[in-house]
Amino acid sequence: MAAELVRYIGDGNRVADRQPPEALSEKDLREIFRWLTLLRAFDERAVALQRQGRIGTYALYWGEEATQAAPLYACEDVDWVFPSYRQNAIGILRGVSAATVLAWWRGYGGKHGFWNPREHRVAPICVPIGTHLPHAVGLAWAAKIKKEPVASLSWFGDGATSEGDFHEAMNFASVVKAPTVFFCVNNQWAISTPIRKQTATETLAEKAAAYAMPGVRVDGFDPIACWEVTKQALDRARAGEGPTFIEAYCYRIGAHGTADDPRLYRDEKETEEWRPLEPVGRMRAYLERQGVLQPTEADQIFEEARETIAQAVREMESIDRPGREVLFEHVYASGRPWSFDEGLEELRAVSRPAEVRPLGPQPPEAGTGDVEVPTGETP
Amino acid sequence: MAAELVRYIGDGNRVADRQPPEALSEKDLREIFRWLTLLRAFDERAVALQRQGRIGTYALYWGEEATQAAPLYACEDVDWVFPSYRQNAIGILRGVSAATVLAWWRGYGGKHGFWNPREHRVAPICVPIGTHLPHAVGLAWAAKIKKEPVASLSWFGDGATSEGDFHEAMNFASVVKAPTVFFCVNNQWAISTPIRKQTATETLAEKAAAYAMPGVRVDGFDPIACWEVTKQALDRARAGEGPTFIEAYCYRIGAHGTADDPRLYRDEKETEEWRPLEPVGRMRAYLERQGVLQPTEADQIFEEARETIAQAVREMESIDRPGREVLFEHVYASGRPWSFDEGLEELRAVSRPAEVRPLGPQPPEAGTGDVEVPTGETP
Amino acid sequence: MVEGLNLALTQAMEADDRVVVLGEDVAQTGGVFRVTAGLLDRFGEERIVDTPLAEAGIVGSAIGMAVYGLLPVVEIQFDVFVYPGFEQIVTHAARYAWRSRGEVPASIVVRIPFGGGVRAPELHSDSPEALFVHVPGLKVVCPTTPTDARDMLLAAIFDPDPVIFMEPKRIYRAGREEIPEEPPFELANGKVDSDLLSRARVLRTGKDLAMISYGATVPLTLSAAERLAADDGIEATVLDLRSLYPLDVAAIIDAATSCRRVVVVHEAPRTAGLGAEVSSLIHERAMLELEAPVIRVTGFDVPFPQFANEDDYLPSVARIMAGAKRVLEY
Amino acid sequence: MVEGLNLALTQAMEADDRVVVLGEDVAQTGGVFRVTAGLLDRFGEERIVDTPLAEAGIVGSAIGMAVYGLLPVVEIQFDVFVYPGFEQIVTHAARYAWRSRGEVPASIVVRIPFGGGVRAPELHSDSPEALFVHVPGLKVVCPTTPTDARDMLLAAIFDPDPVIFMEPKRIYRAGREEIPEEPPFELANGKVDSDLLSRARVLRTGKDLAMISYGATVPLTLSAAERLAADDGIEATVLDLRSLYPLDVAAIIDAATSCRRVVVVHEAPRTAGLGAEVSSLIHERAMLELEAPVIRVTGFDVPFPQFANEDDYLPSVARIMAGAKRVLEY
Ligand SMILES: Cc1ncc(C[n+]2csc(CCOP(=O)(O)OP(=O)(O)O)c2C)c(N)n1
Ligand SMILES: Cc1ncc(C[n+]2csc(CCOP(=O)(O)OP(=O)(O)O)c2C)c(N)n1
Ligand SMILES: [Mg+2]
Ligand SMILES: [Mg+2]
Repeated sequence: MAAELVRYIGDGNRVADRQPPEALSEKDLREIFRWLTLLRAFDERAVALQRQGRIGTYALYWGEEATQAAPLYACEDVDWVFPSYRQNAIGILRGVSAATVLAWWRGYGGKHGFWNPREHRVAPICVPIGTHLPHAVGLAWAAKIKKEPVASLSWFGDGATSEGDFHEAMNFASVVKAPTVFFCVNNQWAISTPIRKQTATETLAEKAAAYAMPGVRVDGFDPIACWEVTKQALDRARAGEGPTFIEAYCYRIGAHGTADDPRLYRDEKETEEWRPLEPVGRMRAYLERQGVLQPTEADQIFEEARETIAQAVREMESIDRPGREVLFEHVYASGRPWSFDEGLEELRAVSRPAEVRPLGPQPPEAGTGDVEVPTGETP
Repeated sequence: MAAELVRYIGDGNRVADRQPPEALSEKDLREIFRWLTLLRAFDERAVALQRQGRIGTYALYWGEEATQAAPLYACEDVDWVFPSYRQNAIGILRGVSAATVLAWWRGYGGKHGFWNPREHRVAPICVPIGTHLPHAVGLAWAAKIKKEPVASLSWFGDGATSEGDFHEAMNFASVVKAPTVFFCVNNQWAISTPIRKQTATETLAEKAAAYAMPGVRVDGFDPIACWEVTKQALDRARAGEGPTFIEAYCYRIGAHGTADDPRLYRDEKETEEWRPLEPVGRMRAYLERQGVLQPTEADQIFEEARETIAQAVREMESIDRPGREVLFEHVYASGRPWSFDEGLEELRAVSRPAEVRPLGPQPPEAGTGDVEVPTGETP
Repeated sequence: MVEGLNLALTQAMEADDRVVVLGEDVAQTGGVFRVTAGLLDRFGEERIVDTPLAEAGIVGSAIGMAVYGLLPVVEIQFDVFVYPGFEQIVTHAARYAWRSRGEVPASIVVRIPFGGGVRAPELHSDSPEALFVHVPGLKVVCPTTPTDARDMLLAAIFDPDPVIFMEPKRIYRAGREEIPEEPPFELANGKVDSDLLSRARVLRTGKDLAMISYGATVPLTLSAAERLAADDGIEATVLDLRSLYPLDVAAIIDAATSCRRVVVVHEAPRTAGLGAEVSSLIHERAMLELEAPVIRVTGFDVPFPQFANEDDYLPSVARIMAGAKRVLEY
Repeated sequence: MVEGLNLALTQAMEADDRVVVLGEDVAQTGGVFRVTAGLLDRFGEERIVDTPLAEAGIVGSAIGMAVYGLLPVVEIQFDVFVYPGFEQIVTHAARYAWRSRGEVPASIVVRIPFGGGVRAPELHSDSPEALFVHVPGLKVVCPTTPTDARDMLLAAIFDPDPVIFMEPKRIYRAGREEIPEEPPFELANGKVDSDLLSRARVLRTGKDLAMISYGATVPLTLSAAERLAADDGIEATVLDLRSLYPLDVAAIIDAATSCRRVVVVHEAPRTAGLGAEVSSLIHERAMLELEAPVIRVTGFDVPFPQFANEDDYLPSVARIMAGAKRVLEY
């Protein structure tokens, strides 16, 4: 029943390495590694910024870099990707400014916190679980109607498979043979809810059977394996054979978000057993074993990544908080309804509330969710 | 992949009959037949009433009697059933007055058109597709929590399997091991939409795999087979082994509803090929072959059924159209908000619009849906 | 009205191959109400699609198509059945422009045949328009004549923003009229006449009373106005809102101030319905010019009744006149 | 307020084993806002359940449990996430009593932490209450103090009808106070004190101005009232609506007529919001007793902004005072 787990990278010990696929040149392998380090550098820096109160609640993805960088690397430039909040920084690998993503977490809107999806073929960050999957299907379906060789890929978690939108998207995609890839990051947790409370199936890949869709399982901590299964799925999609469901099996090593304290609901000993499998160090060791990368090179790539992000942080902090008019911007593409001018007038008639500091770190006992728990101070 | 089709009744020719299951006595077999004739008599009479403009649009189920009577017969009296509009008359086999069901189609509300679900363990008719499935799951789950030996069964169509609520209900049921049975009537049509536009899978039973749930396929025109698979599913549920999905494979021989003209979207030659398989005549022939029923008995059972329904029609027509106050009845169980009295006052201040005649039959070209097409006359 | 809608779809699909139609039973049969009849033969099954039975999937797919650059038109089979797609409309369709620097609006149209009066079974007669009017980022419109239906649907399709297109099914076949073949604006150049999605229409002018309505109650309101004129010599201005968001506040205030007495009529339940918004706008801006408070004649705060009693629920000419009298005699 | 909600759940589950709690992350961790903390240890995982991530499934299951005879309390994790369950609430929870001769109401409570001001990411700050107020068959309430939270939640649980229980998350930890241990009514005999789900509360009395609000803007409205008294000697009556459906029309009209000037304050977008209903009710019933039209101070007709600008969106003490001045100087 359960498809076996596709894996390339061994443990440099009992589990042997597999040679990288033909199609991946050494240059490709180094580039994928560079992408991993960029995502890692962004994530670690963002957590620090939140602790310092310089951005708001942040959904970290430490350890999930392979499930993000590798599938994207398998995409053509014309392909669209649809991230959830967990893949919030994916755009930086498609030319979105890291400062823009950080500004989004700082609570900035308008042109500061959002990007133009068409420019990068990266959809906006999706917050309501699973609701972006029908968009990825519709986009791929549209490309099919236009007979253009464009595919789409959506990321979502194990918990998302419980939502009705997941089901409807999977069904639509298989019925119309939409060229799309469902990339499910099974990190085994939905906030505090473990996978066994989410589904009765042993694996998530099994669910693809309900749609006569191939269901693939891959080691979510293995960038090469994630690249390969995605590449095959995209080739299949472009060949007109329809969608594929990929379950990237891994573990949520970090907290759900900076407001979450996993000690409340899981034994962190288990987490520590998974930590050594995290993809960035594992990829580095693999590439060194393969002789594709020298230790010094690797350090340097890391350095560059950290510098790129440091630069983005400076940029982000150089942005002034958007003015009040931002409330009324871009709500309608066709123009502003009359109530907007009245609203702005009402606002301008009063002095503006003081600058907002995102709330700082909070006591573990306070909450486990998406936001810092309100202090109750009213603006 | 596709489970084979459970069948008992042959064609009295090349396909041989199977002996009825031990557990079904001759009395049981006769009673199931009687239930089939009651449903048939109701349905045929209701269609006639609609043609005469004595009730409104009606969703006929001609040919689906086996998928209704047999599963209900497999239920214990304490078990709850959740019908869709297609199983609208199922209550008459659980003590609901047929006049009440006909009054519902006549557009009557309050105590005339609705029954007390608790009295009969029959949920109200569900109109929005698939939305009653979570209720059946929740009810069974509640019984499990209370440690009471009660199960539930829900009916729905092939089209319903596309809705998110179907997925969420199936997933919840399998995760909490709710004692419930999902009885899917695959009549191969959702109004004008054929099953192949609804799903990419060969069968619907396959979909159960996504929930680690058994998926059974049964001949939906075979009452004995429908009884047996449901009985097994209910025993399994009561044994604490969780839910079962049953696909009753058949064909929608009739129109979707009295406002629908299938000639607009399907070749009725195909329909005629299915018609001989309809369950009532088939069950009768089987029971006669088995020597359980004499032709004269059968005719008499039919006669009684028609008389019961005729009586119900007289009863229904003896009911006066509900008064205006019915608008405000039973909206809240706890009492009436102040606006209700004002509303009634406003109504009483004007003379009442004339008696409503449900719209009569309509030209085929007029529509294919749930309602007679509006004439545009405004009250 | 059905012929106007069908003509708009035909002209839009003819003029621009980005226009596609999605829905349940829309292609093969032309829809439950025949609004999409003939489109399949003319434009093929890639551009008009019988979808699986799943409203969130339909609306969500349409949003994705719009992101790619198409102009999808979704048909919801009946009012109530939009609720499974509500999440997609509120969190995505309404916010995609806002979330994309205004560069990628969810340029979809969601057509919703709504309201009662057609002797339909339970849950086929809701009037959910106020729910959408309260959601920022959407446009909500409601035509009442065949020509408006054609013109406004064309505008909705080519307008970049998501439009909830409310179709009063009760008058689908009422008020037959010649629809000018000529579209109301040049379809090719993509410049929509925005008045079509923002302006009310004055159907009758008088100085004694302003009667404001939209949808299926408009013809009833007109009849009430005629009766008032015939019986009591009361001359009423009758305003068909047409655009429910944004509201044509200028036209509303104009009617209110010139008549000094106002009655608002709609079929939806009263509490937090559109009548409340219209009433508030008028009082906020013109209370001192009113002889009487704005009176609402609406559906009641109850579930839409089974159809044998729907005429008791629906605002009737008699109830509208009674409301008018209350304002006039105040 | 969180401690009041937690106490209500504890007391209800203690008193009646028909009470169960369903939601995402409610059991093991006690919920995102810790409202259900401690219930798992006390009542076990059969009565407080971490469900799969699916709101329609959660609300729908709760309805089924209610049909069987339980009293389920559902937690929606954040306002916006109720939309996937909207269909279940509107077509089923709101109509089950009506569809069953009043014999089988969907006796569920849907708890919704709502509104902004907590520096949350996108789509965690909506105020959807008006959507539910417009749906007949539901009760909609919103407490603003710890004791009201406890008392009203107990009433909602034991009330036979479905109750949408709006929790202003911004003031979850504000206004700490001693909550009397004693429940507001005898939990055992199942007779709910219906006033708890239908009556507004007067927080301050004055004769110059009536200020009507609910939810997180209530404390702000009170501060504005105090400032008006201190700065200008204006004495305002402040009304906390508490029950959003049904509205306490008597209390509203009483405040309006005794002050003759009214401002309504809420955080939700203005158009077709609750302020419009309150304004309409007042004008319909008491226009002649008003010195000025009712003024609304509300959120704007825009998507709730990213949090760096949420204080620009949210009605502030300054904006409430400006609104008050407009009414006073009219
Ligand atoms: C519709 C909806 N319901 C609830 C939430 C609150 N929420 C945010 S993340 C989350 C868990 C998601 O888990 P999973 O899908 O596994 O993704 P992961 O967070 O593990 O990446 C929940 C319940 C939401 N964002 N959207
Ligand atoms: C949520 C929802 N969407 C659309 C409809 C309109 N509608 C009524 S019946 C039907 C087809 C249902 O097909 P199926 O599930 O196969 O059941 P059948 O009618 O064949 O018994 C549709 C689309 C509805 N009732 N509910
Ligand atoms: Mg997860
Ligand atoms: Mg069917």
